[in-house]
Amino acid sequence: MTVESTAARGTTRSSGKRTAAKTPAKKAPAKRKAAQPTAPAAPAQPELVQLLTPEGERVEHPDYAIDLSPDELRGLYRDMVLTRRFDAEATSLQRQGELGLWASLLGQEAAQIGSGRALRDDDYVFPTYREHGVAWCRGVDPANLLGMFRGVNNGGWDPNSNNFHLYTIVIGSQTLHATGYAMGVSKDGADSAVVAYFGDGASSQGDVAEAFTFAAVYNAPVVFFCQNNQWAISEPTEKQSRVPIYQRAAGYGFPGVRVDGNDVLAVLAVTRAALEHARSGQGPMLVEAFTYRMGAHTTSDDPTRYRTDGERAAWEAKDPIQRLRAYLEAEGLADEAFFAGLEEESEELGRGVREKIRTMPDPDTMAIFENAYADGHALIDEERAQFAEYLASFADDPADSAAERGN
Amino acid sequence: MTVESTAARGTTRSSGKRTAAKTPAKKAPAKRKAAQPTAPAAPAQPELVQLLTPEGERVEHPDYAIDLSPDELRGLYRDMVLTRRFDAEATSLQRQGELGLWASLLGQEAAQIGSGRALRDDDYVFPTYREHGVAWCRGVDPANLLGMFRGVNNGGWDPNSNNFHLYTIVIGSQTLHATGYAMGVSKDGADSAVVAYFGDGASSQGDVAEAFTFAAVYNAPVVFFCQNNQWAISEPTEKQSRVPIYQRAAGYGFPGVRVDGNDVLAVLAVTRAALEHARSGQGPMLVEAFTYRMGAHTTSDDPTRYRTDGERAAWEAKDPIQRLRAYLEAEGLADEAFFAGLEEESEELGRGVREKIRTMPDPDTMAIFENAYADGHALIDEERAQFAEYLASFADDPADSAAERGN
Amino acid sequence: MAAAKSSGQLPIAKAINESLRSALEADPKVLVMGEDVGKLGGVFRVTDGLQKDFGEDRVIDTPLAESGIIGTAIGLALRGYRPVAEIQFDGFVFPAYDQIVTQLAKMHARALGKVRLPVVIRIPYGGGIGAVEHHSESPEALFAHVAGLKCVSPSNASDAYWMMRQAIESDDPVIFFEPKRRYWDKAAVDTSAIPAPLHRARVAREGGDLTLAAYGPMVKTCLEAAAAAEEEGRSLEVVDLRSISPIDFDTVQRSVEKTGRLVIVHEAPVFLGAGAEIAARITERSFYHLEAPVLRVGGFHAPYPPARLEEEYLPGLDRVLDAVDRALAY
Amino acid sequence: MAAAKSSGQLPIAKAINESLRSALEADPKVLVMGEDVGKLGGVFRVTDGLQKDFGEDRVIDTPLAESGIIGTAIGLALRGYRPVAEIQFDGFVFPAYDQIVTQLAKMHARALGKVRLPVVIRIPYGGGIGAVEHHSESPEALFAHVAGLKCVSPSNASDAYWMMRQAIESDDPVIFFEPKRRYWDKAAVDTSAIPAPLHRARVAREGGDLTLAAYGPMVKTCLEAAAAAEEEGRSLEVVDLRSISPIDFDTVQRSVEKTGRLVIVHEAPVFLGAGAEIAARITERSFYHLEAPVLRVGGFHAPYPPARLEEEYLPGLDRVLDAVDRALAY
Ligand SMILES: Cc1ncc(C[n+]2csc(CCOP(=O)(O)OP(=O)(O)O)c2C)c(N)n1
Ligand SMILES: Cc1ncc(C[n+]2csc(CCOP(=O)(O)OP(=O)(O)O)c2C)c(N)n1
Ligand SMILES: [Mg+2]
Ligand SMILES: [Mg+2]
Repeated sequence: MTVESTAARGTTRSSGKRTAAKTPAKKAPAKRKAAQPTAPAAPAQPELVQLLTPEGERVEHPDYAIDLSPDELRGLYRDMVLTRRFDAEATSLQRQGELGLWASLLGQEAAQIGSGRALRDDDYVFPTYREHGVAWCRGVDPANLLGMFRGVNNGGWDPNSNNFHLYTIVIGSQTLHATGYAMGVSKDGADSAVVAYFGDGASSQGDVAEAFTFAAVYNAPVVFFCQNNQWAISEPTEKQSRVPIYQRAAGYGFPGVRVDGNDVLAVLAVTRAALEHARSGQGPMLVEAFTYRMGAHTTSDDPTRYRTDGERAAWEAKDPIQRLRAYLEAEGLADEAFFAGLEEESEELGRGVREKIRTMPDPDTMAIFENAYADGHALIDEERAQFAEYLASFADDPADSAAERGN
Repeated sequence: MTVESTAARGTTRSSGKRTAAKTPAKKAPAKRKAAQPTAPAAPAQPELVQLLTPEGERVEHPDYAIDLSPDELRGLYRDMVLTRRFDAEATSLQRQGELGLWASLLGQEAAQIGSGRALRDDDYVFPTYREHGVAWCRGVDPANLLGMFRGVNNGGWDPNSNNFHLYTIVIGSQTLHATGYAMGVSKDGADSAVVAYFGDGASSQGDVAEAFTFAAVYNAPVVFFCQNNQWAISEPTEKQSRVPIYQRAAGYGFPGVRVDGNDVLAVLAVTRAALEHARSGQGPMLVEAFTYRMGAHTTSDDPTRYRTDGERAAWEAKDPIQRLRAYLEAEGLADEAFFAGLEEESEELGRGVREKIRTMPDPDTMAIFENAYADGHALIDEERAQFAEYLASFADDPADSAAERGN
Repeated sequence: MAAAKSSGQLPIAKAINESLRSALEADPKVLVMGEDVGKLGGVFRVTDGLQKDFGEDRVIDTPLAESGIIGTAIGLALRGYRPVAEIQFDGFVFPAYDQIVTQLAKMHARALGKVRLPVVIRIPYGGGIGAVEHHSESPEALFAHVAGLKCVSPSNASDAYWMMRQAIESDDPVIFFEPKRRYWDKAAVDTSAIPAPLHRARVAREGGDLTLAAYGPMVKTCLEAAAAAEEEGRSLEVVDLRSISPIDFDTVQRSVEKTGRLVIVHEAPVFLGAGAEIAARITERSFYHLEAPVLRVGGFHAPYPPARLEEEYLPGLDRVLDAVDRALAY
Repeated sequence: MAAAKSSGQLPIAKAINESLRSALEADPKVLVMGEDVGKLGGVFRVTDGLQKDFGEDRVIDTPLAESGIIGTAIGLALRGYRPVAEIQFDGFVFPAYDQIVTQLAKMHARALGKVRLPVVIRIPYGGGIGAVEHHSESPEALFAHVAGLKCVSPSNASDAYWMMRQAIESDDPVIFFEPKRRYWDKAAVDTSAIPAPLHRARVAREGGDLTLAAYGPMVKTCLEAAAAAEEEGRSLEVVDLRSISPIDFDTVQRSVEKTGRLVIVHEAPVFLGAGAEIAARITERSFYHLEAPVLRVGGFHAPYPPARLEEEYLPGLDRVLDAVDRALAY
C-alpha cells in the first residue's frame, strides 16, 4: 500500500458515484469533468473560495489569485504526500502499541500545508493537537510530535526553535495565547503575524470568542484559522453553529472567509492574504477551511457509531492530494520519476520515524519532579528527596521489593 | 427636588448646546425641532430604531410599529418616573449609610421599562444587578431589591414569585442560565419567552458567547437584551467591540437589532417583536438598547476620572423621561393633575422605601449556616453546633467577652 | 432495560449506565447532557444507548463548551429539570469552574433557599489509563473546598449504581467523580437493595493495626495493600470514604480510635488534598488515640506526568505499604 | 516618582503602586493589564497614575473577560513580556481559572522547561469591607493546591512593595493575593532595603506559649490577639507565612518545636484550607513536640455571608483567643 493509496482508493471508489464512467481517477480527470454538466468554476457553495476543483481543474476567483511555479506546485504536493505518510505511519505505530494514541490529520493535508506554506519564518503558530502538517511546514522534527502520544512527555519541543507552539489539548485555549502573542508583536513594532488553529467544535468555546474580542479591540495581527472538518468527535458542525463559522468574524468587526480546505492552492492564497492583512496593520482575520476528517477522531474513536460510509466516500472524491496530482499530471508538471522519487522519500520518512520512535527512551522516573517550576519550589524539593529515598529503600532491602509483594 | 428634576435639569442644560433658543425644554419641543434642520424621522444612526425623537416627536420606522392608548402611554411615563424616584431614593439611602452600595439605573429607564412592559406574566427574566426598572415591571417589591445592597442578604427574593431571577453580579453568567431556562421552556412545549439582560461590557465574556451558541443551536426562546450604556465602569464600549454589539448576533445565526434605548416606545416595540420571534419558535434574538448610564457605575465610583461633563450633558438631551413628557404634553395626553398626582405617588414611594429599609432587620448570626445546602451537610451541622457553643460561652463567662478584650 | 431491575455482575461503567437509565425512566425531568453523550454514548460508553431509548430531547449532545453545559444545566434546573451533565475528562472541567463554584454552588443560599439546583456533574477522573495530558487528573479537592457542592466518588459497581441514583435525587448539586480506570471492574449490583446513605463511609475491610482511608480508585489499591500486609501478619482496616464533601469523619474516627494509626491514600496531590483535611481533623478529634501522626500517600506537587511515568507517580501497593511501615514504626 | 526611591510611611495600596511603578521603570517588558486599571487606576486605585506615566501600551485597559486577560497575558509572556494582570475582585477570578490552572501553571513543564511564564496575577482578596457578594472571598487554597503556581500574600506595606517586585522578577507564575481590607494600613517601606526571600516566613512577634500562624489580613488580627493575650499573661508567637505556595514549613516547625502548640488562622474556609495542610504536615514533622492538636480558625463551610454578618463570620480577636484557650487547655 503506497502512501497515496488512500487518496487513490477514495477517488476511485467515489468516482463511481460522481461519473458514469468508472475510469480510474488518475487517468481521466477530463472525463470526470465532462460528466459534470455544471461549470467547474462554480463551486457547490458560492461562498467557498476555490482555485482547484475536486477534479483537478484550475479555476479563478475574483478575490484570490495565485501563480505558482512548477517547483512550488510539486513542493506542495510533496508536503501533502509526506505529511499523509507520516500520519499513516503514526497510526500504524499506535496499532503496534508504540503510541498510546494518535490524532490523524487524514483529509486535512491541504488545509494544513496550504496555510503552513503561507507563513514566513518569523510568523508564529499556535496549533491544536492535529496540526502535523503545519508542524512539517515549520520544520519541526516529526518524531518530536510523537512524544506526547507515546507518553514520554506532554509536548516538549522548544516552541521558539521553529516558532511553532506546543500542541494544546484543552479546546480553544491557544487562541488566546496567539492573540496575546500577536499583541506583543504589535508592541514590538514587528510585522510578523500569528496563526491560531482551532476546530469547528472549538468555535463554541468562550475562550475563542474572547480571543476574537481581544484581537479586534487591540487590532492584533492574528489569523484565526478554523479547520472545519465537519466533526467534533461525534458531533456534526450543526451542533456548534447554525450558520457557517466564518460568518462569526463580522460580528466582532473583522473579515471572515470560507475556503475549500481540500484545495491547497486556495488555502495558500487565502491564508497569504489573511497574513498580509494582519501584517499590514489591518488586524485579525478569520479563515474557515472547509474540509473533512477522513479518519477517526483519534485512534480511540469509532466513527461508525455516528457517521455513514457514504459521507466519507463523498469527501474522498474531494481528496486534497488526488486533486493536485490530477492537475500536475494533466498539465504535465510532474513525471513518473517525480512520483517514484516521492514514493521512495515517503518510505524513507516512514522508516526514519519508525526507528526513532522505537528507540525513543522512556523518561527517567525523577523527571516527574522536573520543570514544574523555573525557579524551584521548596515542596517539590522535599518531595523529590523523599521519593528518591523511598526508591533507594528498595535497593537497600531487596526482600522488601515490589516483586516480593506480588505487584 | 422632584423626582423628575434630573430629567428636567438635564434637558434644560443641554438644550442650550443644541438650540439657539434657551427656552426651557418642556415648553418648546417644536422650537427645538425647528432648530434642527434634519428631518426628525432620520435618526443620527441609521441603524437605530427610533419611534420618539429626543424632542418628543413621534416618528415611524419601517419595521417596528406601535400604537398605544393614552392610558398605556401615561403608564409607561409613570413607570419611568417611579423607577427613577426609587433609584434616587436608593442613592440617597446609600449616602445616609443605610445601604453599602447602590448601582443606579439613572438614564436607562426607557430601556428597562420598555422591555419590562413588553413581557407576559409567564415570561422569565434574568437580570444583571441594575435592572431595578425591570423588577418594577415584574412587580418585585422595590425594598426587596435593596437587601443585597444593604448587606442583609445576597438577593433573597423568590425568583418564581414574579418570574424574575435574582440579580447576578458575576458578569455574563446569567445569559447561560436564561438560555438553559429557555431550553426547558421549549422542552415543556410552552410558548413563554425568556429575557437575558446584560451590559456592553458583558458582551466580552465568554459565557455570553456560549449562551449565543447554545441558544442558536437549540433554537431556544430567549431574547438577549443588551443595555449598551456606553460604559463598563471606566471603559468605553470601544474597549469591548469595534463594531456595534447588535451585529454580533448574525454571526451566531440569529437576528440582532439596535434600538434607541432612551425611547421607551421603540424599546417596547422592538422587545415585543423579539419576544414574539422567540415565542413563535424562531429562536433567539439580540436587542441592543443604545442608552447611557447617567450616574456613576455605583455609589463607589467616581466617573469624573474617566469621562467628561460634556458627554453626560449630550445624553441628558436625550433623557428618556423628558422626551415622553414632551410628547404627552404636546399631544395633550396628560394634564397637570396627572403630573401632580404622579409627583405625590413618587413621594409616597420614596417614603415607603425609606421606612422599609430603616426597619429592615439584620439577619440573625446563625443565618450564616442556613441555606448553604437544601438537604443538609454534616460539616455545616458540626460547624453550626460549634459556633453556637462558642457564642454561648460568652454568655456563660462574661469576664471573657469581646468587650473585655477591647474589640 | 431488564438488567436495571435485576441483580448481576456489572462493570462500573455499565452500572452507571443502568443507573442513569433507571433515573431517566423514573422521572421525566431527568436529563443527560454533555459532549458526545448521544449517538456515541460518551467516550467511555457510559451513556451508551440512552439517546436511542430516550430521545435527543432528554439525552442531549451539547456544543463543545463546558461553561455553557453547566450554565444551561443551571437554567434547566431552575425550570424544574434534573440535569446530569457529563464533563468528558477531569482536565476539561475548568472552563466550567466559574459556573460551578460561583453559580451552581451558591444559588440556593443566594435565594435564601427559594430555589434548588439538583444538578449532577459526572466527571471521569484519575489516572492509570495511559492517556495524554489533562485526561488523568484528580481535582476533587478544588470542588470539596467550595461550600454548596457535594462531592462523591464510588469505588465499586454497586456504589456506582446507587450513589448515582441518590445523587440525582439530591436537591443539592453533586459532583460525581467516576474512577475511570476502574470503569471495567465488575461487581454484583443488587438494584433492589436498600442503599446506604450517600455520604456515609463504609468499612470495606476490618482490621486492628492501622486504618487505611481512601475513596474512588484507591480503595482497590488499599484493599490489595491490606491483603499483602496480611501475609506479613499485619491487620489493616480499610475505610472507603465514598463521599469527599461531606466527609464521614465519624466512621474514620471510630476506626482510628480502634487502630491508633491512619494512612490516607488518594491520587490527587497531597498538598492541600483531601488527606490534609482528614489528617488535621482526625488528629484534632482523636489526639490522644493516635500512636503515630496521620500519614498521607498521594500525588506530588507537580503536573500529572506523561503516561510512561504514571505508574511511578500514582500511589501503588508499595507506596501504601511504605507509609504503613512508617506509621507502624512510631 | 521620587517616593519610590526613598523610605517612608505608605499604605499597602500605595506600596503596591510604587512597586509596580518601579518595575515598569526598571524593565520595559513589564506590563500592567486588567479591567479599569488605566484612567481609573483600578477600583482601589492601586494602579493610579500608571497609565498616565507609562502609556496605554504598557498599562492596558482590557475587555471585560478574565479568561481573555490571563490567556493573552500568557501569550504576551511567550513573546517575552512580563505581564502583571489584575483581577478586579477575588470572586471574579474563576472565569480565568482554566487558563490559570491548565495553561499558566503547566506550560513550563509541558515545554520541558523551554518556555517561562513570568506572569503575576494580582487579586485583592478577603472580606471585611462591607461589600456585596463575590467581593470578599479567600480562594487561595484553590490555587495553592495546583502545582506550577506560586501564591503569596503580604501582610504589610513593606512586604507588599518588595514581594511585588520579587513576584514580577520571578520566572514562575505568581498569584499575588492582596489583603484588600488592609489596603489603607500604613507602614514604613524602605525601598532600598535588601528584602527577605519571597517564600520565606517571618516571625512577626516572638513568644513562648503557643504559635499563631497566619498570612495576609489575618496577621494583624493575630498580632492584636497576641497583644491581648499578653495582658492575660500568655506569650504568643506570631508567624507571618507570607507565602502559601510554597509554605515555609521550616519556620513554622521551629516555632512549634519551641512553643509546643499551634493555631492557624485564615479567612478562607477551614475545610481544605491552607490550615489543613499546615496542621497535617506540622503534626507529621513535630509529632512528639505537640502538646495539643493543631487548631484552626477560619471561615465556615458556607458561602461568604452578606456584609451585615461578616463580622461574626470572619475570624476576629475572640475566635483566635478562643482557639488559643482550647489549645492551651490540653
Ligand atoms: C475543553 C475541552 N473539552 C473537551 C475536550 C475533549 N475533546 C477533545 S477533541 C474534541 C473535539 C474537538 O473538535 P474540533 O474542535 O472540531 O477539532 P477536531 O478534533 O475536529 O480537529 C473534544 C470534545 C477537550 N480536549 N477540551
Ligand atoms: C466576571 C466579573 N468581572 C468583573 C466584575 C466587576 N464589574 C462589575 S460591573 C463591571 C462593568 C460591567 O459593565 P457592563 O456589562 O457594561 O454593565 P453596566 O455596569 O454598564 O450596567 C465590572 C467590570 C464582575 N462583576 N464580574
Ligand atoms: Mg472538527
Ligand atoms: Mg455598560
